[in-house]
Amino acid sequence: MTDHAFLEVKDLRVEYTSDKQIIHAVNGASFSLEKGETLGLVGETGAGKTTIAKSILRVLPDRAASIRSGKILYNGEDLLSASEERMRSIRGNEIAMIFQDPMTALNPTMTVGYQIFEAIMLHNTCEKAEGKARAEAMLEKVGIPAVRYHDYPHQFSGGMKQRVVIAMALACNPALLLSDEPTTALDVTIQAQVLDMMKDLKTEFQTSMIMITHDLGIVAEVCDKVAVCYAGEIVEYGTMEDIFDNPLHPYTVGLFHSLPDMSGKRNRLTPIKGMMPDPVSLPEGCFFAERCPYATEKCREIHPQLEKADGEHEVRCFGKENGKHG
Amino acid sequence: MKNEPSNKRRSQFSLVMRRLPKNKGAVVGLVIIAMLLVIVLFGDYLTPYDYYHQDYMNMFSFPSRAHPFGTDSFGRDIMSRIFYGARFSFWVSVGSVIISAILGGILGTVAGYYGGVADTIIMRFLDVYQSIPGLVLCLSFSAVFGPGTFTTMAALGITGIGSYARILRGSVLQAKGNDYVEAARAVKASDFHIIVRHIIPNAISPMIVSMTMGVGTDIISIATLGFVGMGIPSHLPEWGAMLSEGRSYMGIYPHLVLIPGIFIMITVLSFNLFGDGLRDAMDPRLKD
Amino acid sequence: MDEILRVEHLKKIFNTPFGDLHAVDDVSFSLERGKTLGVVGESGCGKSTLGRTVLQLIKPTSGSIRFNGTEITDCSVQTWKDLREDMQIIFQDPMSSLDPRMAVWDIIEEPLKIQKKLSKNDRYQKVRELMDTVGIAERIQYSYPHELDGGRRQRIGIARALALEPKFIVCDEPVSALDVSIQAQIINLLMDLQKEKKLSYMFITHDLSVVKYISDEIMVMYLGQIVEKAPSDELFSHPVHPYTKALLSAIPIPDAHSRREKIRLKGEITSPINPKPGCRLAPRCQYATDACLSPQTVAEIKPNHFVNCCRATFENSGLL
Amino acid sequence: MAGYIVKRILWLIPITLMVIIFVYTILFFAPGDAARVALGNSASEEAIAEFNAKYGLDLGYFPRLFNYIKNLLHGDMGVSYYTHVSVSKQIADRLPYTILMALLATAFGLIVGLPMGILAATHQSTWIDSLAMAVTMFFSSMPSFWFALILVMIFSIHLKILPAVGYESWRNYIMPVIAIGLQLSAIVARQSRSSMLEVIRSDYVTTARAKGQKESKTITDHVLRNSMIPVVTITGTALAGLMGGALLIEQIFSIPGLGTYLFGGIASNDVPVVLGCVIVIAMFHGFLMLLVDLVYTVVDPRLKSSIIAARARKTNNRGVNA
Repeated sequence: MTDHAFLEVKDLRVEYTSDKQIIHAVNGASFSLEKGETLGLVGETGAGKTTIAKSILRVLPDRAASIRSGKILYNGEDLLSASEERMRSIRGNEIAMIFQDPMTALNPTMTVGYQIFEAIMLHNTCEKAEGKARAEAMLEKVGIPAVRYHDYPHQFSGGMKQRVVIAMALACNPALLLSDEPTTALDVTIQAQVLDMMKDLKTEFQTSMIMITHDLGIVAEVCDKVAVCYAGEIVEYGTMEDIFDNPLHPYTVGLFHSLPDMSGKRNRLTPIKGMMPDPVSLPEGCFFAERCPYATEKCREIHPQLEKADGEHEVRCFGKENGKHG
Repeated sequence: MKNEPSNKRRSQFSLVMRRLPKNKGAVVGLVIIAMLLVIVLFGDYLTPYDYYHQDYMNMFSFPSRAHPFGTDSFGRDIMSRIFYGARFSFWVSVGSVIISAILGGILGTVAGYYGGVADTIIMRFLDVYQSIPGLVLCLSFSAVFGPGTFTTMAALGITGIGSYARILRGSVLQAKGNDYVEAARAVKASDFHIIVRHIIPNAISPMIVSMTMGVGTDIISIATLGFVGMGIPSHLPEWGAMLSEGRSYMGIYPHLVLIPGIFIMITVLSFNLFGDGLRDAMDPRLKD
Repeated sequence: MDEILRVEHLKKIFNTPFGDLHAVDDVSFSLERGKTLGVVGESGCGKSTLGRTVLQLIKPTSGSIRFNGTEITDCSVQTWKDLREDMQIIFQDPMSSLDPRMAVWDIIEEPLKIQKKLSKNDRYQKVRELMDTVGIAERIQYSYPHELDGGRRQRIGIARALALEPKFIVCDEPVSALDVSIQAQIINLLMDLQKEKKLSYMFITHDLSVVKYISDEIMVMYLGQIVEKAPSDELFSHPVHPYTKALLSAIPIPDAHSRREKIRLKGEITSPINPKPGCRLAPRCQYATDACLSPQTVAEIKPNHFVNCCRATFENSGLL
Repeated sequence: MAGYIVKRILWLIPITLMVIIFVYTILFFAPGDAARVALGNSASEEAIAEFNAKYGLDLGYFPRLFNYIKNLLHGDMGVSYYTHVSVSKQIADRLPYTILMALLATAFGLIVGLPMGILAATHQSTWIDSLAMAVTMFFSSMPSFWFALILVMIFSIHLKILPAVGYESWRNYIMPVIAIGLQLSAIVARQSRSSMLEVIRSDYVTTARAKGQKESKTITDHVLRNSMIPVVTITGTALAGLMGGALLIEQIFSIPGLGTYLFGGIASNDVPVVLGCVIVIAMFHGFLMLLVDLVYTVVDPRLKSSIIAARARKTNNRGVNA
């Protein structure tokens, strides 16, 4: 192992301002990723997953969002202090992103081929003909015949569009791929096709990946590491086996209990009570204390830190030292 | 983000009213409209002269203490005439917009809600109607109805139904596609109930905005008619007619043209500003 | 057997500029009182249209729907009005299904106002009660839908559906738009209500894990047709139709050690416009043979287990 | 596509026919005796009867309409009751001025308005945006005929650098074009700003940034084209409106366009003149709306594919953007 991680996010804080209200979207998120790994960033709507990914690429909306503090170290280089020009050479080239909704992620007035071609030409100095040939090759790679280069996005189905988006993201063979719920908008059978393809391509291109999802099933299928996101921070981090076999944080445990069991009998679901705290006014103590069945006075007063449980497994909960669960 | 849930009943109107003051343009617009309304309602008491009083000793006088806006070629006090003209422009434009909006609104709602044959007929009719120049319609209707304030209002109103019908049809179609309409049908609500309780409240915002701005447009139309000597009876002062009269002397007495024009512009501006602010305040995507 | 709903040979064909869209094509099923029928399928399979056609929110092209023994496709307006109260719907998108210009209280009260059976006071009591039942706090009664989160919105939608005390509710993807933890709350609520009020559900969803949990019987739809129908446990333990199998193996299982055989379909859903006779899955099915190109018949391979696939009979007899 | 265009053009025939019937009907029932206006109040009963017989005014509603349409099919729009000049010749003489002015004003509106809108959108919430919005709000509220008078006052009367009236030289068109065009530019600027802001928020623009595209290229390649549909709509509508002649501007600058001719016709109940103008204007309106729809399909390939269902869509679009 080298002295620095491939990607390290340290104490990232992002705020949105809307109508004089400050929305605390990301509150000190930290995690790291080794080369070749896939990290699952799991959490519910509003947990700050997408904001974290957009912060890495620095494509947050200029006016509304601001990165308050933190470091994003990519091969040791802090992306948050890099020049805009340096960022442009990284975006799409070294780090690429796949957005959630393929219906809106493609420019409706440009041929799909050109949109891939554009990505290639931005980061390579090659002849146009070669760029086009490479774009066509990318299309074939994701299972779309190259003859459809000149078709427009609306001529494709949702699954095909997402394939185009993936082709575009992988066009410059990025070292890191940020996938923001890439299959949420797709039907299950299509989702299965796309996930299979992504796994194959990831192996072929040796890409590291951050997979943002709310679906624990997808995490089990594609991820090596998992970071559970809640109210803008990481509450639990570990290998996939750590999280699935030995979840420590009450929120992670609650998530598993909320899922209908596919194999066993029909037991009554045990949902997590209540809702995520309002990101405008976060509580002082643990963000999950309100909904936590084990919460104590301490949990409501002091904000817990992410601490090592065993091996790589980390958890942000006093419960571990209290010995109440886990 | 999320508002602290309120235990008090708040109407949609109050929500708009709470947002509106945050928009500077809308506030400016509203203040001007309020001042205009004062002129419209109490104009007679605000000037010492009658609009028809001719003072041959004081023809073409520039703005002065006695005549703040000066006098015209007959020595009539321009301020009095402007104030009188405001009354005409204001009521006729507001009235015509209401007529357009009601007639156009009914057409648009029927076309959008019922669709099918009704929609086809109404839209084909509008295709025909809107390819006829507004001036032709308006002047012909004026001719049919005969001269007068109310007939001018009606002529302008009938001329303007096309755009309102199209606007409301569009937003009715949008509202109709929502599941809450299905839900209302599932509890056996009548079409009338659905239109009145669900469709109209959700489709009306763009219409209200364009009605507000439509008042401005109609004020310009009235001035255009006045300029060519139509609309209001010629002995009464009207802003467009005043412009037209003043035009011959504008090289020497520019105030004859400047003052009516400025009034037209400020009035139109105020309605546009207010409408623009309303559009933002009524945008359902914005949370307060 | 106490049957609340029986649908026979139901068809809904939409005329589009591109041809006839067979949204629901010859669908037959029945539902017992107090039970839940799950309807599963991917987008475009006609499951939502089926739900709305059963409620007569969309007029069927042909076929029969008997509700509580009464034929409702051609009954008089008055009988229909009486029956309509017994059939309600809960929608997928709690944002689009709640009128953004109405406060929570008004949304729940509306059905009662239209029904005109209760006095103002009784109505007040009833709305209170409904809010209690679905767990909406009194302090949000005058909030507007956009001020609330998805879970609460869906509770309001449920309260509205319950207002007229229906016997049968079509749940059109009621939890798909919700986060898992909220989803579980709503599912529990729906199941409690069913027990308490003896409700029958037609539960439409694309999410197999949810449907397994909530349904007594499951019906799998593909391009307007039922491809397989069986009791819940039977369907999950012995799926027969290739589409059902593919659907089941496509669900990502949240288990670190799950290893399954994967059955993948080729390509994407074909068009339901002017479909050819024969199995509609054939172009995507890895087992497709010439036999699949001729019209298929539904076979009952086990009691209550119906399959619409020419292979099914072979497979079941152990030939495959 | 060609079939679609032919169909749309053929549609113009029934539309124009309906327009004729509609306008004819209103004029028929409008009070006003053409003969009295033409011959004066002192005219004898015989003279009036002769006048009415000459122009077929003594016939009923249907025969007159039928005659008019029959003549029209032979390419004859009739003659004015008063000047006795052929309507089609008058229109042919005047049309070039109207078209010239309309095109120049529209061009001016786009050339000034588009950059202003783009600048405002790309500098959202800065002083540039506020200034542009204030200026455009101001101009869009200004009646163009009043602005024309102000221009005349400044440039013709005081500075004496531009001719106040006339239509021979290009210098005659500077003030009319600015007077009309400035208001249009304000509308174009506001519309393009708001639709660009909508597009800038969309996912595919973020995608373009995430590809490493430069901000300026993102705007030109991804934002502009996608935000142009509403701008095309209002430009087309405005141009169609101007084809009817800008009455007051023509009056102020003494330009012999369609507007003054039409107005004269209405004012004196000169039916052939009014119908002639209305037909020409309705045809232009129809062609321009077709052109707008064709431009849509160039701007947005989605619309081209759905051209079969174009009718419903077209009316939707217009309804929303009107």
